[in-house]
Amino acid sequence: MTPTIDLELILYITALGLISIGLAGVVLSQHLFRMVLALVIAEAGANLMLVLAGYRWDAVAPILTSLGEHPQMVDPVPQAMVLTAIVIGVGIQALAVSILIRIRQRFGTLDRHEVAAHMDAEIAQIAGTSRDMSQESPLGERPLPPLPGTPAASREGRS
Amino acid sequence: MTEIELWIAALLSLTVLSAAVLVLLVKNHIAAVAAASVVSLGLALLFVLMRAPDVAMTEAAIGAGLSSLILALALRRLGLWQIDGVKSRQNLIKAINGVERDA
Amino acid sequence: MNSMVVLPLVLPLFGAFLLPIIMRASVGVGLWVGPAILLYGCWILGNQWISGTAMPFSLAIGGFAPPMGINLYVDSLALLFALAVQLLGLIFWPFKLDPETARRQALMLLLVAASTGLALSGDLFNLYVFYELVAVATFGLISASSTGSAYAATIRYLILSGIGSVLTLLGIALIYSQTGTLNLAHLAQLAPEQLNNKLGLTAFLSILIGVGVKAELFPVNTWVPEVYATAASRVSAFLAGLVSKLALLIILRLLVLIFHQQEAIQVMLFLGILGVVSGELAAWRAKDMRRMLAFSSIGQLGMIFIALSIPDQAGLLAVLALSFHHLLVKSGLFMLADGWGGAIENLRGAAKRSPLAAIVFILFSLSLIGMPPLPGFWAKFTLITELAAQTSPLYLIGLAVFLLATVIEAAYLFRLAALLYRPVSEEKPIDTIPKPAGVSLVSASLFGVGLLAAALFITPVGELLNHVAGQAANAELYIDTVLAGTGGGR
Amino acid sequence: MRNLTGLLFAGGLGFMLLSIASGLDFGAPPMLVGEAIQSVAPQETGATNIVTSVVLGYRGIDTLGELSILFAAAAAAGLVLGRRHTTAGTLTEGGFVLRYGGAMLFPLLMTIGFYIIFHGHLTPGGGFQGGVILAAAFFLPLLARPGARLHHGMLSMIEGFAGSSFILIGLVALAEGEAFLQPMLIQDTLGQLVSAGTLPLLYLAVGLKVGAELAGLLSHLAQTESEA
Repeated sequence: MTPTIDLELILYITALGLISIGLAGVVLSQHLFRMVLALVIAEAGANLMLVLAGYRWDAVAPILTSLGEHPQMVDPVPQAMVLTAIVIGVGIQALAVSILIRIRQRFGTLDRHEVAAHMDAEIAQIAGTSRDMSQESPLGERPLPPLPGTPAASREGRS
Repeated sequence: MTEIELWIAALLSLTVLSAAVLVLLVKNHIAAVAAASVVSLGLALLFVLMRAPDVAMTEAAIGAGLSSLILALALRRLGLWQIDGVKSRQNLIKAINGVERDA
Repeated sequence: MNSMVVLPLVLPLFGAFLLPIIMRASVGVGLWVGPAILLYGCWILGNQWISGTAMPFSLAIGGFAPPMGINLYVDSLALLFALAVQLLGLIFWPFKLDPETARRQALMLLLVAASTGLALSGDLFNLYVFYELVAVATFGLISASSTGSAYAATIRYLILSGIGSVLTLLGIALIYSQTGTLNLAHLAQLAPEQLNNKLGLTAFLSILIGVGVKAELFPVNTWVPEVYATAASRVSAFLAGLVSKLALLIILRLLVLIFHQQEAIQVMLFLGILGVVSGELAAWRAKDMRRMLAFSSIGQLGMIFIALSIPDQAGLLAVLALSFHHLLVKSGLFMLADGWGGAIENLRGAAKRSPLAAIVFILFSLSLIGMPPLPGFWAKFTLITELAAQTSPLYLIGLAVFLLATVIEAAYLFRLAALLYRPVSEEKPIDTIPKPAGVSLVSASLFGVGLLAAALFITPVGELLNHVAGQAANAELYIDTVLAGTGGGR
Repeated sequence: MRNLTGLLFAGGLGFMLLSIASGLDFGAPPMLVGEAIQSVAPQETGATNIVTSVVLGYRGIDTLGELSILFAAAAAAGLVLGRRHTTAGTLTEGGFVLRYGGAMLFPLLMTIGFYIIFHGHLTPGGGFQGGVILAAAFFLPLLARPGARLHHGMLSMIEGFAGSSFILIGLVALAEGEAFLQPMLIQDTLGQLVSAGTLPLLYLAVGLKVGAELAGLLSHLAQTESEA
């Protein structure tokens, strides 16, 4: 029982903790921006998990320092994969926030239920089906009237 | 792996986990973004301890740097860039509006 | 030339990177880049199919022998799917000319490349990368319709597939920490000893949920109706027709090669049954055509999941038959929905405005329900006989649900079909009745012709699919081909 | 209904994580592929940084896929955010320190970025990390002078040519009768700057593409019409 076994345990707990905090955050958040943040956290946890998959406590970093010598090294493959995963994550995150910006402009809110209601109403309107809920305000290109808490001046229509 | 590294790792893990909880709990969006970048930074340091210097560099540059920059820029565009004072003034406005509507 | 198979995967990427530059220089040239690349891809893959070189072969990328490097595994199934990707890419090519054409076409090329990669790749993490590329490209294409609801649908899809990708990564990390490899063939070799436990089951389930986001698996399919209702029809058609099948292909490979646990299969069967029930019931209640098709697609994929829970050759045959049938029919129906997308009531008398579209719709409906001469009957019959042969009670529930679903399908499809031929009320001018656009109608008819051709040549098609299924079900063949066969191409 | 599925999901997740935690065995992982790669990577690719040889050699197509994802994300974000930009006047110009500091930092950041890219096969770092620094170098002037416009045409040129040259390098190997993306021109000078054949070229392509894409993305985000 070396102390390093405890280290792995700590790291596993951190990784699984980040994943569960992140996923719970995604499921439970009411605000879309917060959901994106939670996703970032969960992804970071998954990355840590992946690095852990190749971690050995008695090894050195996978970089040759002197020629001809082969010390025990940490597994390089998961590290390469995590590099890939991190970059993928940031790409998706950038796309997500750009979409959020547009949603905010169109619907004037980022609350998940309100956005879902606006979305349903707009789909129903485009399709021409009868709507279940009565959305008083005109939808589509024009933004909805401001909800409490969002300053009215903060929204301009589509320019 | 020495004893001291173990303690550092434990401390970092604790920081990372509590920052992650903060991301979800804290009201202010700027603080949430800051907490998210703390998570990334802590992870980058953990990656150094785990003998993954490449990953650590990437996580620090992309996770802590670039990603926070993107989120911060997005906060501005989303109109969520509110320092506490401003926010409370808006809460006041909201409250007044609410009162007017009730009346 | 076996090594040419990498080109249909790489050239679309190449084209996508250069397309914005070419478009800036000359729009006339740029418009032809994408179709030319896709045609060339069809030609290469078609040649490969016809020349009939020893079919399952593995192609080491970078010349590194498979367990170390990444390999492409090309068997009849993979080739069939890769060919379908290129063809559908051509059929659904976004020709529309506006300032964003370059971006849209580049995204389409990326989608095609990634889908080809999903069909061919033989490495777990590489599959994940292509899966994410498919996801990002589709996000772009969906939100290209630039309505508020399209953005909202995209963000819902994005968040769900973000959850999916976290779970997939988690599964990959678990598998890697247990076996130390990611190559599917190598994993298949090691799996009986190292993944046949609870951890392996967890890894499979998390990958199943992760990949299930695109395969419209039951709990993670809440994005489907909104996305299909808001995206452009050809995007919906590509997603419902092809991308969902490619996600299924990943699960199929995992089941055949690596995970043989009974629990894994039962969970999948259970989720499939739930998917069928929820999808078909929702489709029955849907009030507009796009959402009806979306829910019906969830139901159909649930049926394929039920079939997938019998992972031997006969089960795979049912999977393939249902998949390719659904590919033809749903793509065609979504193309029809291009003009008929609105509320169902508005379609009263639409047969008068566009008789061809109505006939094509009825053809698709009949096949979807499983009318005897059409391929749909054969596909469903294969599954029913397979399910009836199983002994476990859950399979019998599956069978019952399957039959019930067919009845519901018939109900909502015929309701719509009858509406198409209902006489129009006098005061309503005939011009106001919606009508599919010319191009969409042509491509829908194309799928209809394909369906009829399959009905005419049902025996050779059946034999072909049986052969393909036999190859796909053979795990030893896969292992031998990848790990011994080519020796890495060095 | 949706809350119910959410709860179901959370429950399933908790169960899964519990079963992971109970099933994990702590110890040395079986590095089948990792060890095999470690023993031959320096000879096969000529890189002392084994992570680099995995990223560009053994798993080169992953990296290509990743570049494509970044490209797709940038293109999609461009599609979403459109071409509309704020006019120069709406944002305040940065202060003295920001403006002149930015100007002074630019060459410094460029040098560091390229240094990291070119030493990716020897030391930690490489195309991604260097690319981010290049993006920062280009983005900094934008922070200092919000009115300044990044040259998008130029960026997309760099982006396109860098990405396609990554593929071209791979295709050259294919044309030579080798496999796609096979490392070539490996010198027998392990540990030197010029040792890893085409690997540094690939990393240069990666770095330029990542840098151009991220700079484009950032400027798109910074310059779409402001909300507040």
